[in-house]
Amino acid sequence: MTDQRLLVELRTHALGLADELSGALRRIVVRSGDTEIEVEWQQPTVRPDAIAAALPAAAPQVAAIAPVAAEPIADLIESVDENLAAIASPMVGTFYRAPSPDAEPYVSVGDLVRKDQPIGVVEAMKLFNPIVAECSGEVVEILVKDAQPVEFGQQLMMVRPTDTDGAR
Amino acid sequence: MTDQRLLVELRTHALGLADELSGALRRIVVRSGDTEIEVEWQQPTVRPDAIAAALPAAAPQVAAIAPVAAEPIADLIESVDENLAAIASPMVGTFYRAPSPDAEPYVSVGDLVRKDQPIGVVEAMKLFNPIVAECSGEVVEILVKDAQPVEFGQQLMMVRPTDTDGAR
Amino acid sequence: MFKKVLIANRGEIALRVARACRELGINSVGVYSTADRDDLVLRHFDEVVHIGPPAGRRSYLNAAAIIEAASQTGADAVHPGYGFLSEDPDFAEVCVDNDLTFIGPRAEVMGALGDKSTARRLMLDQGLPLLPGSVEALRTYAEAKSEADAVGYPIIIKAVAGGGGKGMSVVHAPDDLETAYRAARATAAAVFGDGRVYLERYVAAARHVEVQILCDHYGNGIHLGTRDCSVQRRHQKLIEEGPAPALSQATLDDITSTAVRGALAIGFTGAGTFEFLVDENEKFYFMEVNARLQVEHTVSEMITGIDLVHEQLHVAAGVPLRLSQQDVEVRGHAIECRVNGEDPDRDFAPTAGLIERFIPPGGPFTRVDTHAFSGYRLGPHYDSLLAKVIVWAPDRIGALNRMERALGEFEVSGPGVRTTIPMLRRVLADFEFRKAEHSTAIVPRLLGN
Amino acid sequence: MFKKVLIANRGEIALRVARACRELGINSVGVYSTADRDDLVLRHFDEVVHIGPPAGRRSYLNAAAIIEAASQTGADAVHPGYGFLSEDPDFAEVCVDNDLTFIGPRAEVMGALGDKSTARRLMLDQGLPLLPGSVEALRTYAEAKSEADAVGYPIIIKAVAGGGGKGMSVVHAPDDLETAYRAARATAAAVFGDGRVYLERYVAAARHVEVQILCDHYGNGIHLGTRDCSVQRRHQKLIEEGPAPALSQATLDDITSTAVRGALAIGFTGAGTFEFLVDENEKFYFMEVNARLQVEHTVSEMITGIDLVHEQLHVAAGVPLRLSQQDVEVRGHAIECRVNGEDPDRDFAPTAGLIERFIPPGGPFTRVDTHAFSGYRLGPHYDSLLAKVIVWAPDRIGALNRMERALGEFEVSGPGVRTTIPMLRRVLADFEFRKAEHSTAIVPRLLGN
Repeated sequence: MTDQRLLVELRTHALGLADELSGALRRIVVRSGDTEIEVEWQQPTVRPDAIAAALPAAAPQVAAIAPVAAEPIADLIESVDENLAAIASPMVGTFYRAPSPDAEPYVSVGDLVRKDQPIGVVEAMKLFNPIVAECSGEVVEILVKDAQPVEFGQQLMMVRPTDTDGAR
Repeated sequence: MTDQRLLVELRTHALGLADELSGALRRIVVRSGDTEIEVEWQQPTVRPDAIAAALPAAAPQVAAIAPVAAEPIADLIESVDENLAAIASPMVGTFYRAPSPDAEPYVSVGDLVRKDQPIGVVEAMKLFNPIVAECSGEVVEILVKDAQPVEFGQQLMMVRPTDTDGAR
Repeated sequence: MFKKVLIANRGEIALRVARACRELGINSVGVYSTADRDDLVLRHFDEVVHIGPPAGRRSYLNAAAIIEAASQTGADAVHPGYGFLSEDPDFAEVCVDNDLTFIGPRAEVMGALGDKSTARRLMLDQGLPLLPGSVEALRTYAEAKSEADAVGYPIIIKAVAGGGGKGMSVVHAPDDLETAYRAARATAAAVFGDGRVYLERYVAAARHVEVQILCDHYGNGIHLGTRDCSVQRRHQKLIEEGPAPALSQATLDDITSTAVRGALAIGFTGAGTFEFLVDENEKFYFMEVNARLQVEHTVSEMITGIDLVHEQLHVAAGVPLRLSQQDVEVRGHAIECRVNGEDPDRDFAPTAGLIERFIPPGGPFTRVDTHAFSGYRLGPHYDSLLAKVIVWAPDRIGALNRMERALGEFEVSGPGVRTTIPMLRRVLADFEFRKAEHSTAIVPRLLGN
Repeated sequence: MFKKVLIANRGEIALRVARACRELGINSVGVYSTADRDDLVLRHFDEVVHIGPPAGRRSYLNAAAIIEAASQTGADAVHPGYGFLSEDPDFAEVCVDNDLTFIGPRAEVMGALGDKSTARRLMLDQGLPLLPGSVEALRTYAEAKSEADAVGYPIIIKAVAGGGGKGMSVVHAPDDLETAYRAARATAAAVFGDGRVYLERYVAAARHVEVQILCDHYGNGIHLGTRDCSVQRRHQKLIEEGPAPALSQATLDDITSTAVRGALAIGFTGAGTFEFLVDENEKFYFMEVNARLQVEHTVSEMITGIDLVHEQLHVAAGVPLRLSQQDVEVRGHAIECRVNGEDPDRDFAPTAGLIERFIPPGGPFTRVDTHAFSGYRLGPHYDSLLAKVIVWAPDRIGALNRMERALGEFEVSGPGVRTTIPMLRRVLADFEFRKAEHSTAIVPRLLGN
């Protein structure tokens, strides 16, 4: 592709992202090889990443692993770029990959899952809540360990959708 | 593509992005290889007019007439636009148009003044300080009354310069 | 003492408790909903847990999420703040079941006090004066009618499970009773899930006076003086002050010792408030107990020099009261104004939007409790309290003048953002209020309704 | 009482005085230089006058402009704040000549106190203890040498016209005396326009303790307790606290009554501070009098509940003291930290720039005096004080913990903006400081110099 074509392409993508992404954007970078478009917005309000940057020594340690909320833009861009969908925890609790300690995990990296197929459970108040895939696809990454505490909204797994029904 | 062409291209894209994107932008970078355009906006900050607009009921009443300081930008634009030069008070005190109560005023509207010609006095601590024209020109407006208290920097008269030596 | 306390709340009160924890060397765990995730309040906690989406019932009212968050972080106690789960005996019980100290009274005491009918019965048994009316819930309209006739009109109907001014109805004449009674029952059933109501004499021009109580687990209880909260709009407090003005020392002594007696009799523990109605002859009547920290606890702190949250944490941890009644010396006068994000031109509807500039007042004897800042986004999900401004002075008029100064310099601005500040300043400037001759009728009078 | 007071200062202290005026129903006139014209501080005054360009000597030190501004606005008194013209007897005299009350001591008293040699002579005559040294100015190097030998090394050379820690020089050995003496004279002549110097014994590990004084025009004087200001960097105070810790009540009583006696003997009127050096045996020595409101007056306000500026305005207006010594009850402990815009990595050089985010601390018993806000531009023209944070608690350790909490939540950020907050937190965490065993040597030790 010529540089000229490429620029038009990048611009289209930048605009498209700005249009489609929700939330207060801070920065969009679209790059291909040496060609790049970067747009940065003025800081309209306090965003989570700004908080993280401003944290003093006695800063909060996020209880579990970095939640989805902490870097929404980066995550979204990544998932758009790589066409991945995240499965997030619908509650605070403890994530388990298998129905019981002795059992095989529901899924492993590389597995193909169907929409609504169980991929793990989150235990909260001694109740086990099944977590299901939101779309059909391939499990490309499992972000939390077995028996790990998770927050509301925390990403558990990344899936590369095989169809478009539930890619987002 | 030549660098020249490329620059035009990049600029077009930068302008297009600025136009099409919503929200308060902070920065746009458009790059292709070694060629790059970066535009950065000033951060929003507290401006004097914003302060004035935000003043509550119990706001300061400026002691004398609105000082030059209160609307610097508007003033500048006006004097640039109309090609007028202001003569401002160099001190807090009382402005007099004439050397004594019975005397004629130093100048009146329509008078032509030469650079350094006295146009009034400001009395402070019982000392009379001559005020002189900063440029030659025609007196088009006298902004303060005789025996009126003035602040530092307060505009006293507007002069339409007849030459360019001291227009500002 | 606790090692780690989870604060099951948001906004200024979560910050208030986090400050106390930090000052006492206790680690704090904050919880937040998605709506609050960008909030700079989160930097005040040592750890934070994202507990749910914006809707209160799925986040700050979500007991399961809060208990799980406490377990995950290894907290040993839960501070409920005010509102949300703070007066929910079931939640207090679940905390205990999960080996967490609930920072508040025991669940059964809280349950008894939350049922106004039980609370009235308990206090009547302890000899506390009640307004003439039905102690127990009314069973039938006929019972309501005969009770109302006996008490004499006007009367007020209240929900047994109510609180915070919700579900009350004033009846001025017998003809209106039946409609009001049935409507009140329906409302109570809808709002509180409990249709029981009771009635008592309605005193239009009374003062709302309350006593701050602090009790430990060893039968010791003290009070931290009185507060007057007569400046209310539809039973929502706008201005609180302490000590209660224009009452004789004898009345103040009587009302405070009555409250302590009542609290100890029912086995109350922790920080709480006994609310009374005081008529123009300084006769006082027990209304209800708030079994939690209150918004206006700051007023008591300013006049006594006692950090109530510090003490609350200590007694909850099983430490005997560190103060005797003689240690509590009320000094000077304090006033609190609630700055809410509300639009007085739209009947005080909550406003939302970006607060571009937020410059709180400062200077001598001026305290501000707020979670807001320049750039804060006031959302539609929770209550509209933006900041509490509290001032102290050696005397009441000095405090009023200082508050007028403080509110005058408070800048809150942004597109569409409106606050209660102008309304508060009207009250402060009111002649009757300055003379402390006002009653709960003051705000309706100023608003012309 | 005054109807209108012109405040001949800027920044937090101008705001401090404006607040007192507003609380007392006095109109205030603010003055500002071009550098401060966009400052939101201006909204705190009832009227404002633009008095000159940024340079201090053409604006806030410009007596003519200030007197003219007072005449224009019809002010009947001038409050000088601290710094700038506050200790200039000529300015006090010009005020009087122009029918303006100067809010401070009479010009001749101020003149006598401003001359350290005269002040020492006056206080010695009143029986106040001085450090061994020359009472009068040294006339020759020979005199300096014999005096220094008599006192014993180390000694400190000070400018007679000095103050605020400027122009002081410590000499550890006889060989260094001549160079130091001549350098000190030259510096004094250059900085103060008066080359006279004196010398006294240098106490490296002493406490800096001062007494807050308030006197009326009728021979009445009281003190508002003590403050310890030992935490200094190059004679600039960083942290002040009150009452002075680790001293016996007998010493506190002795030092305060000595100060009141000295103040009344010289006809002092208004608010002032007597500074003493206290050695490890609790022996104290008179140092100097600050004949004005001080930065750290806030500490005395917090421990006494007295608004010092209110009282200062009253006595200046000719009202007899409204308080007797018995009315002054010192309660609890207060600490002030000075948050300056300075870069610790560049030897505490003042920093300038846009403060993008400024979120001062709040909550219980926490006071902030500041003229800054989010969007404030810290300029290079004036001193670097950004905010004073003052906290109170029932005891010293509680106050230290509260201050640590308050500084921890204080957000000041912007490109290139650095503050003293990290340094202040280091002092607060210092073991010696927490035990109140520190002296003026603490900051040099922490900075490793």
